[in-house]
Amino acid sequence: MAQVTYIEAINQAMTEEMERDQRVFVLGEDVGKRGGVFRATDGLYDKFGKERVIDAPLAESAITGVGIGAAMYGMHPIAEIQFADFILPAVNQIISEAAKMRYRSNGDWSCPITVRAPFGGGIHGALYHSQSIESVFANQPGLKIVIPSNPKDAKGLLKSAIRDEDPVLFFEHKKAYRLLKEELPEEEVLTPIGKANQVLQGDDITVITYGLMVHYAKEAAKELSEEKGVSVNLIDLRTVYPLDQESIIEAANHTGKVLLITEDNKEGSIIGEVSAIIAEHCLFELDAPIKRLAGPDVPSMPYASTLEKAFMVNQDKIKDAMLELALF
Amino acid sequence: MAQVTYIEAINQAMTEEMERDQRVFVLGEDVGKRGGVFRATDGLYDKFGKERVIDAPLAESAITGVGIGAAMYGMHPIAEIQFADFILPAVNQIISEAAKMRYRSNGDWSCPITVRAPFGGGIHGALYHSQSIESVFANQPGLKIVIPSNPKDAKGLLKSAIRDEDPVLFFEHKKAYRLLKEELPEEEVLTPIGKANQVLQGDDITVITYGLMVHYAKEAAKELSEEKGVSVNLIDLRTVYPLDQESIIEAANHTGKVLLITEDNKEGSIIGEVSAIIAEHCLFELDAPIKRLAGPDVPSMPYASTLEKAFMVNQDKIKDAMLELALF
Amino acid sequence: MMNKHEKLGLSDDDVLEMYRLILTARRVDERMWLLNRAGKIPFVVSCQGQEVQQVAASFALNRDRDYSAPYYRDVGVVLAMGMTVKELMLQAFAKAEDPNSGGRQMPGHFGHKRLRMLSGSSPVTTQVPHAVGVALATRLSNDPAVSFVTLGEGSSNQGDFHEGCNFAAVHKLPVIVMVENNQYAISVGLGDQVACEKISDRAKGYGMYGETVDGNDPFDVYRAVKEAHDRAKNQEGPSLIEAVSYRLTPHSSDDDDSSYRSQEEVEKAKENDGLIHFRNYLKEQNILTDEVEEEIETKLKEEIDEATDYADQAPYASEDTLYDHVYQTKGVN
Amino acid sequence: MMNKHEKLGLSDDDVLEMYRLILTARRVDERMWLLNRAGKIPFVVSCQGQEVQQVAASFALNRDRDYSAPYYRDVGVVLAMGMTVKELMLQAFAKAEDPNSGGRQMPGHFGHKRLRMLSGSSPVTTQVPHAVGVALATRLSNDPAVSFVTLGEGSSNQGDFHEGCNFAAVHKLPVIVMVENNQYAISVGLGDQVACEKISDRAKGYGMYGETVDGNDPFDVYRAVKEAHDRAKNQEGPSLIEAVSYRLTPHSSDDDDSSYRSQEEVEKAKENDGLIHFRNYLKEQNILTDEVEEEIETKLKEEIDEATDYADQAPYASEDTLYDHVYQTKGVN
Ligand SMILES: Cc1ncc(C[n+]2csc(CCOP(=O)(O)OP(=O)(O)O)c2C)c(N)n1
Ligand SMILES: Cc1ncc(C[n+]2csc(CCOP(=O)(O)OP(=O)(O)O)c2C)c(N)n1
Ligand SMILES: [Mg+2]
Ligand SMILES: [Mg+2]
Repeated sequence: MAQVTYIEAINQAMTEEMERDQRVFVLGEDVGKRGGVFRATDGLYDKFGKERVIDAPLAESAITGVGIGAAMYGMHPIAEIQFADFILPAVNQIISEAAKMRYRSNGDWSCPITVRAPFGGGIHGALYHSQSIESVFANQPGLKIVIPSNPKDAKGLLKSAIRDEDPVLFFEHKKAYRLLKEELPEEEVLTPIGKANQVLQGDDITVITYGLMVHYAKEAAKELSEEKGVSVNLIDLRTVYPLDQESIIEAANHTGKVLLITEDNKEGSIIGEVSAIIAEHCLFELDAPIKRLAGPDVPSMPYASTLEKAFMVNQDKIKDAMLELALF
Repeated sequence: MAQVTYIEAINQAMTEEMERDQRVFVLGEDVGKRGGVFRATDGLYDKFGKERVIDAPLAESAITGVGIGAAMYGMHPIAEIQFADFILPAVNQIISEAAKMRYRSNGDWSCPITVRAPFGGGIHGALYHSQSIESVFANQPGLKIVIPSNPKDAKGLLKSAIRDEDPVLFFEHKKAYRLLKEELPEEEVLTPIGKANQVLQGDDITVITYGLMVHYAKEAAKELSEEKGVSVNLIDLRTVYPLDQESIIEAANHTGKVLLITEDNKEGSIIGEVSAIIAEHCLFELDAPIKRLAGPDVPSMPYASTLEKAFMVNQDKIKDAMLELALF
Repeated sequence: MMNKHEKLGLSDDDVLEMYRLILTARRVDERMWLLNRAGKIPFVVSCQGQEVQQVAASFALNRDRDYSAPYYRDVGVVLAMGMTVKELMLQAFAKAEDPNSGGRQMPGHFGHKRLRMLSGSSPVTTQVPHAVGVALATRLSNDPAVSFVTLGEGSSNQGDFHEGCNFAAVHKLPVIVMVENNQYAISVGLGDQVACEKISDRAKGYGMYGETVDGNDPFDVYRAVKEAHDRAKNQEGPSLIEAVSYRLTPHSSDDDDSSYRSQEEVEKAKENDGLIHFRNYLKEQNILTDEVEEEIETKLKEEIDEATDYADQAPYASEDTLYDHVYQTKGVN
Repeated sequence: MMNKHEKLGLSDDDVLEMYRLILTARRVDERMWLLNRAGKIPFVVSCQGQEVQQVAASFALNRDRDYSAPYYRDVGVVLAMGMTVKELMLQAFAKAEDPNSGGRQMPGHFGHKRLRMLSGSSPVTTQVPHAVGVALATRLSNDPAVSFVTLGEGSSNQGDFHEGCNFAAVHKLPVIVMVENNQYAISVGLGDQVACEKISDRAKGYGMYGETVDGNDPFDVYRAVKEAHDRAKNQEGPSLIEAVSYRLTPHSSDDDDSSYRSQEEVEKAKENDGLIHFRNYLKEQNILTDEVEEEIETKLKEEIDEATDYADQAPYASEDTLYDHVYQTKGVN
């Protein structure tokens, strides 16, 4: 069986859902003939035609807002935002409209839209093509925020997001697009939204993270296990809003030592909430302070490779932090 | 000496700074002849003329973006957003532009703008005139977010914000506008940004909050002290981004029991980060789980008074939570 | 006076029904102010001065099929699309039974799925892209419905107006955008909001049809929207219709308009009140006889009284519904 | 051939200098592609096909006083406003000494305070309100400077374009908005971006002056921007100038344009390359003799070689500058 990259998995998810359900269509910048600047929608234009794979004018608030209107009608649109950084002009449509539609209409209307956007750093994207933007939205009940860490989840979660009757922000790590590949099962992959995933079982320390950092954490954990015999309990959040509190609490209790990782700036990131959940529910099980490893609190990742490297959380930094916690 | 309300204090701050510095001007919706829908800019139009008190077209991204441009030129604009809920169309200008200006230009350009907006609930404002919106911005290095809890700080912090050489979001609690009054000192009030304030000294529990909740917490603490002899250490964050870590850590260590309060939805709110800071630095000083009292995780405050009441954190709910923690 | 309605294809019954709805909007609105001043309801945002354009435009639609995305002043639109006086009172009183939001939203935040009326929010102009999205969806679904959206002239300065209109025009979608120009955005007069001569001048920049009509003239509004509706059905793309009238009340019950406009200006505008002109026309045409008028007013008063009592008595949503409808299922998935 | 520049008030020296800058932009850009293909710099976003309009427009400004907010293709603008080839190379190589951002931003993200050139970001069109804000500030400060801002035609569909232009028009501010219409937004051709005939048709909807000019014609661009500059200085408000040309390269070094446009189309556009026409004109006018041309090209090559070497050798910002310039002072206050 062939290896499927993270981006191919995303492409497959869209293709399958568009084949399955006429209500699914794609709109965004350059998603048509060009197949997306990353080529996530490659082939969809030829397969489904320009009516269902729509090159929108360069206007994110309209891309999202038009998608919301179509979703209210009963469609299941997939809106592609070219880079997650450029979702910001659409924040009003996402937070004021999509997230609140069901609630404000007392359940009369709903908004089953999926907004996809590549996020994350380490690809020489500089300040505006590297950001982790999830925390801007991670305080908005009504929204779900999903971030897959591997091809299988990318496919299974995107299919679930498209079918979901509520709005889902789906952030794809652009460095993972071609870096990560794996074989996918023959049968249909559908991964539940709202559930974290235990990537590694272990007893010494619990590491909770999401996105590309899961990959680095897994690699670091393998090395540490071999080199130092440290046993890592690795949790991939997968849905970063609303959080899977049960899995977080269980994992924290299991080891009593917790390392939280994000490539986002530290203050105000997703992992602050994860820490708060643990501090609320597991205090007496903890054997060490809840440690956080994150990007520095500077506006975003600079372009120059020296600075990008200094900014980005990587496998080595993770390994060091893991060891430090294990030795605590 | 006369009692000054929270909103009068804000009006005084703007008046004094506009008198002091020609570079200061105001722009926003209905800030001119009407003096603002809450009347925060009352009298400024008559005093400083329409050139410096500008009724802008109904377009928040322009109000902010034009302010940013003027700030780059060297002015110190005050942009008023009519309700904090309506800042969302301006998120791109605030996060992509204002927050990153200094960093992206390597210190060449700066952006000394103040964006004022009334936030908060309990005033029959329904979903879109009640929100706490600070957490949308509380992950953006380069920005400062200030939320005063009383007239004196409202004045002193707003004056500091206007003078600040970096962009400041200044959220004013609209229920506090006329609810809170106090005498202000004769001399100039300037309150430092970035520093929390110890409102009450106490030894049993530490309560950390901001905005209108400080008022309720203070009242609740008084009652509890009288009724049950509970001694509350009350911290007003005042600047919610970036947080004053030192004061938070010191206060948490002092009592070992911490209650965090926000009227925002719980998950992803400011107090999650506060909790994470404590869990990172004070673990072994803690005698109880870090408790959080917040709004429910539903999109925003409904209009019907039954539902609004059920949503809103109030003095009674705070008192109960304090007592529970004290008894832990 | 010349008969103006027949040549537009409107029967005597049609125009009488239009008038009845216009009057209903006005009387409901007047009642809401009374209720507000009596402390019975906390808030009113008014349609007064805009009812004629609202009802006339709605009559040019296919009210059994088309979608609407009204804005907060559109009492005339929502009545014409099928909302009842009782439902309007339920939303004014914020009661559980209110079909718009179950009392969750402020009055004037309309939405009614059975009537194909999109749920609206407070941030202005977000509904424009939504209406465009509905039109896109109708095309993808081979549904002949047309999408109708309204907004104030002040709101036409928001980015969403620009982006929504442009999207609709590029894709030649069946959308009618009606700007209700009442010459104020709260306290800001037209001249401080825009420098263009007409809001409809913006249409050219999108390559869509644009036209300005007198919002106080039901026939002109009806004609313009009817033509826009025909264009929409014939795949000729969207239209921008500007209906000019005047806001006869303060912005809302929280506003005091004396700080920014003179009483004379308001009084003068009242002379142009389309409702009065329409009434005069119908009287001259002998369609609205004194008897008919009395009957309408009497019935209306009864209906409003009943609706008010009903809404006043109706229960609020109970506390334990606070967590309902955040997601489709409680908890996530 | 008729002398076209004198009647515009441009001397022979002026036009020769314009040509030199246009050529500089082209040659710098060509070098960047070479460096990119050689793996020396990770990214290029190109000015090719737009240099004529960029330099001609800039020459119509007061380059010692006015403010500019260029967009990422504006190598011609930034050169005309005073940025050096060396500085351009420093930003391409992302070195510490780069005055635009010290290597923090991608190439093409210009900004230079001494040159009154506003710092730009990647999200398109945000610079339009900034330029309007600068114009507002100049008025408040009795500064006679004019504010000049550019953007692509695709970017003119963003809300910030609408909101910014409207604000400028309402307040009659001294702003010149130049849309560089190169007929593509990455892969999306003009017809899928807009349905209007001309982008300048949007001006009417703001009540501002609008005009479309041939971006390959330096004289027409110069005249239009000069007139806009006069209007700005005379308190006659903002202008929207659309300069039409063609993007001769792929969108950027990451793009492959063969998937969405034909090689023939590109070749045909190259025949209209304004640089060639301008060169021919100057040759016919005997302003650009073969000697002069050779001298220019030789000097240019030297300058670019030197700048490239310098930038290549220059150090990157050191890691410990990562935390610099988040706020004015480290820590908050
Ligand atoms: C995005 C946003 N900003 C501000 C407001 C506050 N606000 C409510 S109505 C209004 C004026 C609207 O004027 P216009 O569009 O002309 O409509 P009108 O009320 O005159 O019918 C304003 C500023 C809002 N609701 N949404
Ligand atoms: C808000 C935003 N959305 C998307 C992008 C990605 N993007 C960069 S350039 C571009 C096309 C711009 O087209 P146009 O405005 O015509 O300028 P051109 O590149 O043709 O000069 C896009 C979509 C962006 N930079 N900003
Ligand atoms: Mg209006
Ligand atoms: Mg272009």
